[in-house]
Amino acid sequence: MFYIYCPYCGEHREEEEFHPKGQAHLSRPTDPDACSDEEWGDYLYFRDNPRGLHHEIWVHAIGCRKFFNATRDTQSYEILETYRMGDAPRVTHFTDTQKS
Amino acid sequence: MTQPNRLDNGGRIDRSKHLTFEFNGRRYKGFSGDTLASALLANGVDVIGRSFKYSRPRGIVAAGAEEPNAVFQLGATEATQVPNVRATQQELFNGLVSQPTSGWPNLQFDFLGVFGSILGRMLPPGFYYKTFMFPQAAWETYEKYIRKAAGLGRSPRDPDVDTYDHLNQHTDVLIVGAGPAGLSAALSAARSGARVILADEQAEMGGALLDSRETLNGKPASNWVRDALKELSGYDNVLLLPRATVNGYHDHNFLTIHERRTDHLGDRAPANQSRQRLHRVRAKWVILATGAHERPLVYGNNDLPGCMLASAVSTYINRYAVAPGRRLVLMTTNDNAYRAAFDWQDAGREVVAIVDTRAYADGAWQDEANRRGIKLLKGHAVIDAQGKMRVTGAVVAGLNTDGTQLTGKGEVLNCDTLASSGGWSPAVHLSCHTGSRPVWDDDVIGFVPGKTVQKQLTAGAVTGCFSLADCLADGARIGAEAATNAGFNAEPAAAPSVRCRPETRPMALFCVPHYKPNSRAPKQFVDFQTDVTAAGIELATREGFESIEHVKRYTAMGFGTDQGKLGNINGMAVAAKSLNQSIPETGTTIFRPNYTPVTFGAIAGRHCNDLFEPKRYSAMHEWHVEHGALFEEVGQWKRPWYFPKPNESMQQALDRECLATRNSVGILDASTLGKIDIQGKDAREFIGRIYTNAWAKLAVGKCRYGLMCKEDGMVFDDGVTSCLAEDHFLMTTTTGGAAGVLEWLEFYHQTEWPELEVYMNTVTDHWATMTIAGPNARKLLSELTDDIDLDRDNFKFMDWRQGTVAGVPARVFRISFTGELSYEINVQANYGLHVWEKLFEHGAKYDLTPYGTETMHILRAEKGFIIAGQDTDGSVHPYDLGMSWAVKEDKPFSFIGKRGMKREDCVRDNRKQLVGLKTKDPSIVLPEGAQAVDNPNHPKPVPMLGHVTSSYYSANLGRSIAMGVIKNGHKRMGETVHYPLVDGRVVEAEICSTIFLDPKGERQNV
Amino acid sequence: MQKYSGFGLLKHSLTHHENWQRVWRNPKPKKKYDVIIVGGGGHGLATAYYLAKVHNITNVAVVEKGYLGGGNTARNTTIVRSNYLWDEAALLYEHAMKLWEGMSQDLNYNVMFSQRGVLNLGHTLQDMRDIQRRVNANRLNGIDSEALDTQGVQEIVPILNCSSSARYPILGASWQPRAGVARHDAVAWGYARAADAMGVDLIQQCEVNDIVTEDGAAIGVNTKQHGAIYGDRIGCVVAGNSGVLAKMAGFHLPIESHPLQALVSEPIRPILDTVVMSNQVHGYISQSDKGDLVIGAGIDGYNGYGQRGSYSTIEHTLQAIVEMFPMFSRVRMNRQWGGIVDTCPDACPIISDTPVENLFFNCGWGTGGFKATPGSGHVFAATLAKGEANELAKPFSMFRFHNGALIDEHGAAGVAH
Amino acid sequence: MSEAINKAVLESTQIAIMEQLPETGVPARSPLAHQQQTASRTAPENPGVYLWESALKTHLALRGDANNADFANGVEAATGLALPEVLQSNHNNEWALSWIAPDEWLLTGPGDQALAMEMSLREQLGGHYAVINVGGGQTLVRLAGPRARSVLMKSCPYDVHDRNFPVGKVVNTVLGKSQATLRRVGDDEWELVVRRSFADYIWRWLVDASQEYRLSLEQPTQGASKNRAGRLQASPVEN
Ligand SMILES: Cc1cc2nc3c(=O)[nH]c(=O)nc-3n(C[C@H](O)[C@H](O)[C@H](O)COP(=O)(O)OP(=O)(O)OC[C@H]3O[C@@H](n4cnc5c(N)ncnc54)[C@H](O)[C@@H]3O)c2cc1C
Ligand SMILES: NC(=O)c1ccc[n+]([C@@H]2O[C@H](COP(=O)([O-])OP(=O)(O)OC[C@H]3O[C@@H](n4cnc5c(N)ncnc54)[C@H](O)[C@@H]3O)[C@@H](O)[C@H]2O)c1
Ligand SMILES: Cc1cc2nc3c(=O)[nH]c(=O)nc-3n(C[C@H](O)[C@H](O)[C@H](O)COP(=O)(O)O)c2cc1C
Ligand SMILES: [Zn+2]
Repeated sequence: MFYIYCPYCGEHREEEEFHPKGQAHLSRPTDPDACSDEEWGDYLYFRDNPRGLHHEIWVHAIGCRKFFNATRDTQSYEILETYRMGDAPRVTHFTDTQKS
Repeated sequence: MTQPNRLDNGGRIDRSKHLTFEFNGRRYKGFSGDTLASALLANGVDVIGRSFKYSRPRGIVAAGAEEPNAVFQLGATEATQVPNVRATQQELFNGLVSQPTSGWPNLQFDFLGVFGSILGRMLPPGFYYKTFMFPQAAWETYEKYIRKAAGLGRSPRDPDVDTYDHLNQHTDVLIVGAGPAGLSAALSAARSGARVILADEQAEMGGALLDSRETLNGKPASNWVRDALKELSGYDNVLLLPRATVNGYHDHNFLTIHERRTDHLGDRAPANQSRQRLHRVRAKWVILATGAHERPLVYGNNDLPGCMLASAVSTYINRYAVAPGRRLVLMTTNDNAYRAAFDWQDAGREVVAIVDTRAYADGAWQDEANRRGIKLLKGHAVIDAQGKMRVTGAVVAGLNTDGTQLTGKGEVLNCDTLASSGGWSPAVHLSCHTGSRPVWDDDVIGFVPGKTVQKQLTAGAVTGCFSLADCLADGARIGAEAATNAGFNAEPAAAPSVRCRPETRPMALFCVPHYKPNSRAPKQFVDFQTDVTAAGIELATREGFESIEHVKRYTAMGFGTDQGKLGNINGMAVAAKSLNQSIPETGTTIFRPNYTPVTFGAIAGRHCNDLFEPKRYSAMHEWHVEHGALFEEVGQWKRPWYFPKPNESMQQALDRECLATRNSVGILDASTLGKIDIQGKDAREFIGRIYTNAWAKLAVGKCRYGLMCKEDGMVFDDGVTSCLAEDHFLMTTTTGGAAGVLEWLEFYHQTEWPELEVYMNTVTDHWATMTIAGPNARKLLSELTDDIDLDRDNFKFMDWRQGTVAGVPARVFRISFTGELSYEINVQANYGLHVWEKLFEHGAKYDLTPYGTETMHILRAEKGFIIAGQDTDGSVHPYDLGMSWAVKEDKPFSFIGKRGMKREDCVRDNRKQLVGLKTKDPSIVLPEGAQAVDNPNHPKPVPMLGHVTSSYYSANLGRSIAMGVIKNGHKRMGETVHYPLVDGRVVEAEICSTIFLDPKGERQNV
Repeated sequence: MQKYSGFGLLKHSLTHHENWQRVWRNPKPKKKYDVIIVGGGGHGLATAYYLAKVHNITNVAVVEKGYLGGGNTARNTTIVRSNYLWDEAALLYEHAMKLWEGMSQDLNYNVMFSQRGVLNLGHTLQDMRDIQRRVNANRLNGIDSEALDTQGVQEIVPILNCSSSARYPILGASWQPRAGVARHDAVAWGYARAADAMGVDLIQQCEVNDIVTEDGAAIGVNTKQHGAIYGDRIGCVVAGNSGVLAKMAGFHLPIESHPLQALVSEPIRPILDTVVMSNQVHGYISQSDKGDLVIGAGIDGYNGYGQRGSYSTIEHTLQAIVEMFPMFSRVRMNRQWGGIVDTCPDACPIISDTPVENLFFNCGWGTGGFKATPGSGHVFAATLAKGEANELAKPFSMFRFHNGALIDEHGAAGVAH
Repeated sequence: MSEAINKAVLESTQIAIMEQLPETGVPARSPLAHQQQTASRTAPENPGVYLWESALKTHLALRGDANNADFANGVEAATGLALPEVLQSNHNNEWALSWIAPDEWLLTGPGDQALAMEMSLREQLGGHYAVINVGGGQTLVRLAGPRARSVLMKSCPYDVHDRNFPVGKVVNTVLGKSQATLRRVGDDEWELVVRRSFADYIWRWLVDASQEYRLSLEQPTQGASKNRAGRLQASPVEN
């Protein structure tokens, strides 16, 4: 049961208020019509699915209705940061103490 | 009815409060303060159950959560039955009714027991994998008998009469366990002002101090407990929760506490009180002060009634004033257990001997034993218990120094109680729930909590710190640390002084060797509840089940309702030895919630019955109920399905509703459709990207139907969107799709196109929507409005207008899902019922007929309109639906779904396409879901063409109509397909246009 | 292989069970195999078994990072059925069902496959349409399947709350009588034992941490404990860890790994004889031969490799169970746990070649692959033996996510099972 | 009347605005009217919880950019209330303005003022903003009394303790299996914004949760709910 810091509400909230929305930082191809089937399929379905650090989107569905990003360890479930849409993650690899 | 084992003095029971209870059909007496177990022991009840596999007689072993045997059926009425209640944790109340959960025909003479001893030899672990295979068909029969033996207690057959609830807690420090460590921690943390919750599973707080012989500050330990609790209950930042088991430790310091509020009061909870409560706690810091469980030693016939944990003996004497026997033999690997013998002696009973497995034991405890004149056999062990229904003797033999071999011949000591202690296993369970693995500590001779990412601290015996003084100091220090971590200024509370008696190093011994190999020795039980023996574990490892997880799964060790609290470590030790490896190499199995079992009802809380899930109602709901509507579930909404009149069949009602609408005027409550208000200068652009069709030119005052696809090109929602003003649109969605669509829009806006200036808000609930449809719709509406020009040319199909209807400002949309002249009237929902009733007042003369979703479906099907989710299933794109008109390929922005529907598989031939279907026999209504085939005589598997998505009897057309998907259907117009039905009939149908009625759309354009 | 039978049990009991053979060896890995199977779950072990048995390929290693059958095979709710909607899936699962029906005898290991029937409840009109659609498709595909009305449901499960005043009244169900449950661990062990007997090396406690490639083709695996092991063909059958293995080989999969939880009650006397599943109320339940109620529901929405999920899922699940079976309110939950399920966007598996030559994947079974264990192993063995997908496996290529030929079984898999 | 105004504003804002209230005597039915009718009116002695609907108010959703001074000033000019900070509310005798999201606020006030307020907002505001009348779609439920907080603890996962939830704070959170926007309006009094279609569920949920605390379905008389002493002594399970 996660306790998630909403970067818009500025406080931690219970997981029940949020919905996970999958991998973050996948942007829609600017010219979809120019994509091959393979490229479009990759965009639609193929994911990093890492065991470890994962940048992912959540929405504060029962709260401020804002989408935001989180960096979470998919093994320990630790959330290392949350950040607003459009921002870049600060945590992009494990430090020694975080390795699980 | 005396209580033969009750002591005259002492204990924490209230001798002035007599209680009567029932066990196994007999009535007994006990006192307030007893547990069911202590009361049974007081009454001298030895055999309380039969073992699961071998049906051996069993007695009470422990005094707490680790008890494996005393697991009973509770409940005086059918509705209040509770299976598998652990008697050691059930407080006694007056009128308590309990039954053993095993043993047939009775506990004393057990039929299976006789067989068990013979058949038992044929039941090694995993025996069922090795047999019952032949002949193949016989398994079903075998299984019936195997199943008969399944289970302990039984489920009630009646619904629960009690209620349960949840309480969401937030705290700075949650302390689990109110023994010396937990209490000290609570004092330190509470004094800092931090919010503190202290939870303990027992009725009384104090943990080990409640049966301790030690003194704190020179006074009985219980005095200190009393004072600590008094102080703590004075703080309003502290919540004390007795009878509250922390049963699960989840991520990010979320823990659940199972509080039994009324189980000690009676069979049923008092009125207005929930029986049990689940506290859902989010803690900044958690302190585990859960103590340790004593390990019994494993020896032959160690499951005989009368074999007990040493500490349990002390607990029964000191807390409950029960000496569970007359003549005690104590076997121990450590000094601490000596107190059981001393307590026994102080209770006036005979200690036959202390059998200490350590030849080297020579300190204060041994001195005291000698002083007390107790026979002390050092370097010895009990290898076998004797007796049939209860211990009558213990076979004692010499043991070598590393505990691997017996020395000399065995001697029989007569006794009726055989207590053992193999040391203490820290109660690490909770620390493991979020994935941390415990680590072996050679000094502790046990596993201690491992590294964790949770904000967790540990104090007391759970860390392997077993001296009371250390537990107190540790608790105080950790309590302060937790509060400090949570942002408070905290100091460790001063620890009381304890008279400390030094202890000699304990011995690491788990399973006492026997003269015979374990496979031939008398059964040495490791896990009582699942009847797992040392020999069974050895057999598993010999067969190749070498991982401890395999051992667990092959033997079922630790699978019981006690989750192996008593036996697991011993089992691991046996496995380790058999595999010739160390215990840490062998490792533990995984501890998972629950610490002790939790009532389903408590986990469900108040989300039951009427409150299981919201029922959503429109503003006109009461009217529908009053007018006899039957309801359909759509999402969480209750929508009128149809409005039968008395004695009307469903079909008759539908025919009536359909005809009334087509011939005069019908009315539908359409309030549940999702409505999204979209404002902003980029609203139009935004909508154009979301929908597949064109929006650039939709003028103010106009409405348009749109299809929404996912990026894969498949339709997922549809609806009409109206241009309210240049920068203002009202989008409607399907009822079930409303929330999903809004989130979808927000997702694209917030993550992909934040630069678009647009705001979206739900107004679903704000507007009550009623659709009047039928040739008389205009006439009816004209009676209720004088400020809307209803002229057919001024207020055209797909226009909307603002005005007043029945005195209420309204937006009226001339859109139609029925193909009739139709108006959707939207008014602020607080006035919905008023307008609805006014429409009926004026509608009577037109026989205004309310219709529900079913008639709506029929009417739209006559027109070939789709229902997203019924005629589509996520694998259908607009072209499959024959709706190319709703796709605008040349919009400048590549709208959502455009690229998806161009993928290779989406443009191939032979896709399933939506078509109309006319049965050859017009009276046959194809079942929805029927599958079309070309050749019904084809052997199975029969190639299928597609299924019927919508199918009805159309009273207007006097025949059945249907829609369905057919492979390549658009090119197969006029062809015949066959529908083989479940009942054996084959229905022929002709593929046709989906539009059955008024193909030119004249009816809606009048 | 020592033959198991009742007579054998009797014989061994006379010698105090001291002489049972090992169920499998504990071999050191050879340098090179014809086929390496990564992942010793039910599917991997079944693959090895059928490679040996059907294709005579016995120079095979199964490399397992933990203990055999310890992944999702150890933690599933053991529901076996074949009433899938789309032809491709239905034929594959029915192929598995047929193998289930003779599995105990084939393996000489009683997997306790118990055909006690599965009910999929319908609570809405759309549920009922979907049920009809599926039942009709099943029957034409030769799969036993019936649609029941409320009364029919009540007759099969008298203790089910079929009241019309329930929050979501039960309108009916689909019913597959041949469906049921099996003893999950036994399936893994039975395959392992039989494969071992034919010469397959089962290598436990051996984690693959890299795929060894040469000229774009896979030639082996690197392992944490035993270094490189070479093989002509490599089949990855690692369920929730498929993404991790794919990454080692340098490509992505259309798979996300989610926690899926399950729980059991304390053992109680037999009271529920069939499997009951509900998408709408969202939970499913059966009672094992030990007496515990085995219960599950849906995945947690986030990616997770923790073998645990969020408590709210457990709450929702039990709310659903109490809603369907109000008398279970006083029964108690003994244990909960989680697995890592490999979910595919269309809720169908991937049995496929990959961008890397000689490397094959069998994954994406998500919440419902236990039932497919024998079928999956059977077709994957054929795929590995021939180097290309066999007929039944063909539609399940990973490349369907490029061309769009998805097989959407969400309807069938709406609630995890 | 509305015709002319609507036109004018419509032209300047490109937004459709309408008077949504009937002019005369048309009966309005609030989302909880049926519950009010059926509820037993006999209040228990010394109630622990009071529950009532504050029906038929104006509810306007306000969207805009808080960082845009024009927007903030405009809102203040129209409402007399400063734009509240994150998770805060401001109120005067008539109106309350609550933070809902970084770009959304909820303005509640007298039931007959929706259009007038919307107009005056629109007069004050410019640029990218939105005003949405949502008054038919939601209602206000008031919860008061010494055990009101316990009822919320049973219902919402959010921390409603004094230290985390002072008077004036606003939080949108889960309530049962629905949701509500909670605003703490007094020591022992809370206002819940709930959606119309869920109102019946939420009402029954709250009634059920209050069962053990003696529930009154009347508004407390002045002072009754402000009894802090009563509150402290009566909370064995609060923290
Ligand atoms: C709670 C739950 C309930 C379920 N209920 C059902 C149900 O009722 N019916 C049903 O049909 N299905 C069900 N399933 C799904 C089913 O369990 C799985 O689809 C199926 O067991 C998958 O089998 P497998 O052999 O592919 O995977 P697994 O059993 O997970 O085996 C994969 C193996 O690969 C190993 N591995 C991973 N990475 C490596 C590596 N790098 N090197 C070496 N080895 C590695 C793992 O240790 C594991 O043993 C359920 C799943 C869960 C979690
Ligand atoms: N000398 C020895 O060999 C030895 C060994 C073990 C313990 N001890 C003595 O035992 C005491 C240990 O003190 P302590 O405070 O660490 O432990 P404790 O055993 O006194 O208290 C632990 C408390 O936690 C409760 N508890 C455990 N799990 C729980 C859960 N999940 N939820 C709620 N409550 C739970 C228990 O019921 C118990 O009341 C000391 O007095 C110590 O001297 C001595
Ligand atoms: C069908 C099934 C039934 C189970 N029954 C029990 C049970 O009766 N008692 C028990 O403790 N665990 C039971 N388990 C759970 C296992 O103990 C274990 O939690 C699960 O296999 C996951 O493994 P792990 O907890 O070691 O990660 C059962 C598991 C399954 C799949
Ligand atoms: Zn937020």
